[in-house]
Amino acid sequence: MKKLINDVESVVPDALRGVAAAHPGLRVDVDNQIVFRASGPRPGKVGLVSGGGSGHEPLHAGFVGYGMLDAACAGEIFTSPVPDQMIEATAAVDDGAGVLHIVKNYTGDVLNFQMAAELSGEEGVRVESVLVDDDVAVRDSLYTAGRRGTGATLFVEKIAGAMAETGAPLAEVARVAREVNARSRSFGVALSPCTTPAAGMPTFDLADTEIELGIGIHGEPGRTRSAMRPARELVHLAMDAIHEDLPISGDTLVMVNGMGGTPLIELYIAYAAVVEHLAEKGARAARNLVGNYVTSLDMQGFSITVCRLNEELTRLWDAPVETPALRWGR
Amino acid sequence: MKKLINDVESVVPDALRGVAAAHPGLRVDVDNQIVFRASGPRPGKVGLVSGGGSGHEPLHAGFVGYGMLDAACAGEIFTSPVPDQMIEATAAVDDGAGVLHIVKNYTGDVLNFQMAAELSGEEGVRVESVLVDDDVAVRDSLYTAGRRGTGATLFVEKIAGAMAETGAPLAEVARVAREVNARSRSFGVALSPCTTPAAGMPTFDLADTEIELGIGIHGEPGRTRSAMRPARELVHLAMDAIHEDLPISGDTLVMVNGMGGTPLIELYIAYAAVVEHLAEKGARAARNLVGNYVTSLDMQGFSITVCRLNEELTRLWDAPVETPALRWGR
Amino acid sequence: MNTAMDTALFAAWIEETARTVAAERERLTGLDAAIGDADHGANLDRGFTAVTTALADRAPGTPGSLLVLVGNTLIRKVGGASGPLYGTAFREAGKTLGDTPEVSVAQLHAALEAGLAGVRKLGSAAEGDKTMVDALAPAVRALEAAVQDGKAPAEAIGAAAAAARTGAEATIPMQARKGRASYLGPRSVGHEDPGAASTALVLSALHTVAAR
Amino acid sequence: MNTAMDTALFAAWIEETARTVAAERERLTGLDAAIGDADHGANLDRGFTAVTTALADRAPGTPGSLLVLVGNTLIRKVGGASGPLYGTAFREAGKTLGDTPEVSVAQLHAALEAGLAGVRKLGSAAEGDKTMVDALAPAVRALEAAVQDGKAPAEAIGAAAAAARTGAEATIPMQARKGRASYLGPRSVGHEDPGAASTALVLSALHTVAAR
Ligand SMILES: Nc1ncnc2c1ncn2[C@@H]1O[C@H](COP(=O)(O)OP(=O)(O)O)[C@@H](O)[C@H]1O
Ligand SMILES: Nc1ncnc2c1ncn2[C@@H]1O[C@H](COP(=O)(O)OP(=O)(O)O)[C@@H](O)[C@H]1O
Ligand SMILES: [Mg+2]
Ligand SMILES: [Mg+2]
Ligand SMILES: [Mg+2]
Ligand SMILES: [Mg+2]
Repeated sequence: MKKLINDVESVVPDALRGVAAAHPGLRVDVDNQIVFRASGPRPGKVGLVSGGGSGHEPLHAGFVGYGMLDAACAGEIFTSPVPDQMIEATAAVDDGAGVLHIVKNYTGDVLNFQMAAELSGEEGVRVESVLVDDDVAVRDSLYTAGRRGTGATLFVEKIAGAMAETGAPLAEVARVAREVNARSRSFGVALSPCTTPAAGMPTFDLADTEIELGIGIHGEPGRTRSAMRPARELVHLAMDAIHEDLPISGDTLVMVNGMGGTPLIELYIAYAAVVEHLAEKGARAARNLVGNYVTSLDMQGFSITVCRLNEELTRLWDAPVETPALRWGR
Repeated sequence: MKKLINDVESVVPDALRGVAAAHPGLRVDVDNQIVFRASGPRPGKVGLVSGGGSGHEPLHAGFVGYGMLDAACAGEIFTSPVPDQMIEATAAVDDGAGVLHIVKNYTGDVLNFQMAAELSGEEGVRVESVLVDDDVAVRDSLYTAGRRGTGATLFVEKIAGAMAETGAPLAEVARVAREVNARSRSFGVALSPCTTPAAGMPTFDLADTEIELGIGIHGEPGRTRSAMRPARELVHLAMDAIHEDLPISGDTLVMVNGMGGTPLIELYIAYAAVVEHLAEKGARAARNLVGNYVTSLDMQGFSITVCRLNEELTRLWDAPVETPALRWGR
Repeated sequence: MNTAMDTALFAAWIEETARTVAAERERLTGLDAAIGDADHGANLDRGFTAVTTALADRAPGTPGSLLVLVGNTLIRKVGGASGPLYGTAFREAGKTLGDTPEVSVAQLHAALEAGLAGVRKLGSAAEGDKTMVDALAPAVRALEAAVQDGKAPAEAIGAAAAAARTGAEATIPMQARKGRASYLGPRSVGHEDPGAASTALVLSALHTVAAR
Repeated sequence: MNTAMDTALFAAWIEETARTVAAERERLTGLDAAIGDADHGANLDRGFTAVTTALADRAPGTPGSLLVLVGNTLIRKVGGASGPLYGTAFREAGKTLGDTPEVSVAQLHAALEAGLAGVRKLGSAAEGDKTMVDALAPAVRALEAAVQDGKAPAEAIGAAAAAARTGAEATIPMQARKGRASYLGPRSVGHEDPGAASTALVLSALHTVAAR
């Protein structure tokens, strides 16, 4: 394993020190691994707290700032943070209007946020939780852990964040967050595995002719292993998987997301294929993101997330945002 | 080789189609591989044209827009564009105030831009050219091709772009562009080679314990091969190489740039080390960028670019910019 | 060993667990790499290292308070799925023991049963879902049987540890329905569940100290 | 072959060059991967493919106009360092031939000498800098000597092609002072310069058709 790190044990705090130094708009509690807006909570504004395992940068710390999150809790690589972090973040961002927890649907994240929400509630903070579960590669069912939360997390954080800035009440912010999740689906493809510092070796082996279809964002293998194909075919395959679960039509918000090790030039090639595909379906990408936003360390590959927009979601998406990884309108 | 592409022969046009679809603020001439601002030239404003081989995304197309470039010419992977493209771009963005060519110092780029500048001049366009040559890994000398242009290209495009938006004359825009280059130095380190679609195999072999020091942005080996070290030591080594050539002091603009395959979490770890190092030198990073900006396809590694700021450069850096890869203030 | 277990023995159990988890860290992470996200060994090692420090800081006076402290520390330091689950198991077990200074095998069984119930409630996993439950549940049953047969602690705990190991191995052919492994669907078959494997380690650590 | 070279022969030369460049594409790119950026084969192949199309569109009437068209096409299609350099070489050579319908060996020498001068002027590389100049310059000298000795075209051109190949091989021990390879400093030693290698190909292509 060759990584630009100082020590396998200090990867997360070392990176958080860099985040703190790079972004004056953020306040970073390195010991507790929590990233806050430097400006602190705003009276009357609902607080947004998210978090999860590290290794998905810029998610979540890169989305803390005006128009998105108020705080993000960083766990170890691919390990959800602990309740203490969430409780502290929740207390710090609450200014009476209550706090929304944005939780990716993984057993670890769910259980830890659940414990934190209970204890925060006992401490008098009004907490609502929103589960993000957009990954169609995982069949949902009552008896399983359900679908994973992946790319749609960014959409939920941006749109709920914009709603919160308008001074909307907690119930309203939670409502729109759930609507974004309900209207969004994702599918991911890996061209290579990733290597976690702790394991020190690739999470799986893949021949030069093979790919993994239906991967998540934790270096896990996908639902199936398949033969490498041209970008256009891989994109159509992902779009069909999404369409099968939630028919794509009308105006959409589309993200072609890199897994961390795939260069931007390739993501643009994929995006060109996405637009072709949407046209065939009579739909269009009214808004888009192309880049590395929800990553899996150094994995090569991509994921596509499609959200069916309506007038309200489009307006909230376009609202000003000022975070390290997403910025427009100010 | 496993890449998210359709065909080795169509990598650049396929990617440009994606750029066109993703960014309504751009107009893309896919056949001639030129990216323009959709808004066209502004009367009285000096036009900025750059370009170079592809494979460095978001450079250059990602920096076309308000406050930066007016047009970017894309060559084949790692191959400078041809004079025809530059001549057409130059004519299209000129509105009487003249055009600045921002040229990275490589024989190919220099010769092609030189021919284009001559012919554009014959067609009545006032053209000034600025050479970017910031890479300290290459010893400069009268008898060689001189230093390479790497990370400082972004600084020159941003700051000269901001100057051009003020309506400053060509000579003034060229002056500040040259000043940025004169005050900037870079050094790069590769943890892995990259693979060009044409070659189909890594540009060099590197053991799991080895790195290349003093690399450029074309997958070429560096000045020396060395043993892998902790991020902190690699950063200090790069900073010392820069300092040796241009003493670092006072307020600086620092970019920790990923080579394309290195995840953001590692770049933040490197940035934390950069800030430590600056403090030791009694200098500070008044402004910074951390991310993948001037890449070398899927290469893993990083480069550091330091620019010694003054009041004017700081003001122009802070001025509003609206491009696909760099955006603030609007 | 005498027939009742005191605070020192429980402290020794946790110490031995920390030692084996550290020793088996790579293997557990390897199991998790196959069907999860390659961090289970690192997670538990981090957790039990923190537990060791916590116990060194202030050694609790009773087996019950000791297990509660272990549980709270795991919840506060591990994260992931295993943190809350293992934490809850130890907390519930500890609470069941109350402040008794010495624990009989019957009480131990009641405690572990409470721990299992806590894990079931929190994670809503049933046996056969390919989780730690598939190791803990048979262990609790084996302990109950041993109590009925009036077996001595060491022997009873040995039976429980053996049942946990068998239960962990039995997860290999299972298709996961809970946790990350469930995302793999049919591809989760053929691998031992990391959490079940670590549960077997925790119980064999108890047997090691009980047999001294 | 008759002692003078007509337009058909120059057309055949370019055709043969396009064929060998395509055949040697991987080798040239490999040489460039070692000390450059792994695109020289692709660049020249793209260029001469475009040249072939251009010549098919409108076959020029004289050797001179043909070489000028080749040069302009290379400048317009290749890019990189080799585009302007090769383009200039062919342009200058063509201009020197004027509109003569048949080219003598002496005229060919004058043309290649003009091409070399153009490359030198544009790239300001001297012999020993490890560039195409190290293949082209000795070829031009060899041709001049052959003219003095009154050698027949095929033989004279054979000598030039041989000198180019020798010159290309002689770049192996050199440390590059121009082009990308110069960035490698001492590490550029031990590799053949891609542009010198391709220049040798271009001249051996001329020999192939001249010897027919
Ligand atoms: N719902 C659940 N109920 C019981 N145990 C579970 C559940 N989900 C996961 N586990 C256990 O947790 C283990 C994984 O722990 P770990 O890898 O540390 O956490 P994470 O899955 O968050 O990375 C699994 O092997 C499984 O035994
Ligand atoms: N200044 C120069 N003068 C003469 N030839 C040069 C010069 N610079 C580079 N070359 C030639 O160009 C070749 C490289 O061409 P190519 O790889 O196609 O372009 P690039 O270097 O831009 O990728 C080198 O091998 C060398 O022979
Ligand atoms: Mg985990
Ligand atoms: Mg090139
Ligand atoms: Mg795990
Ligand atoms: Mg080259």
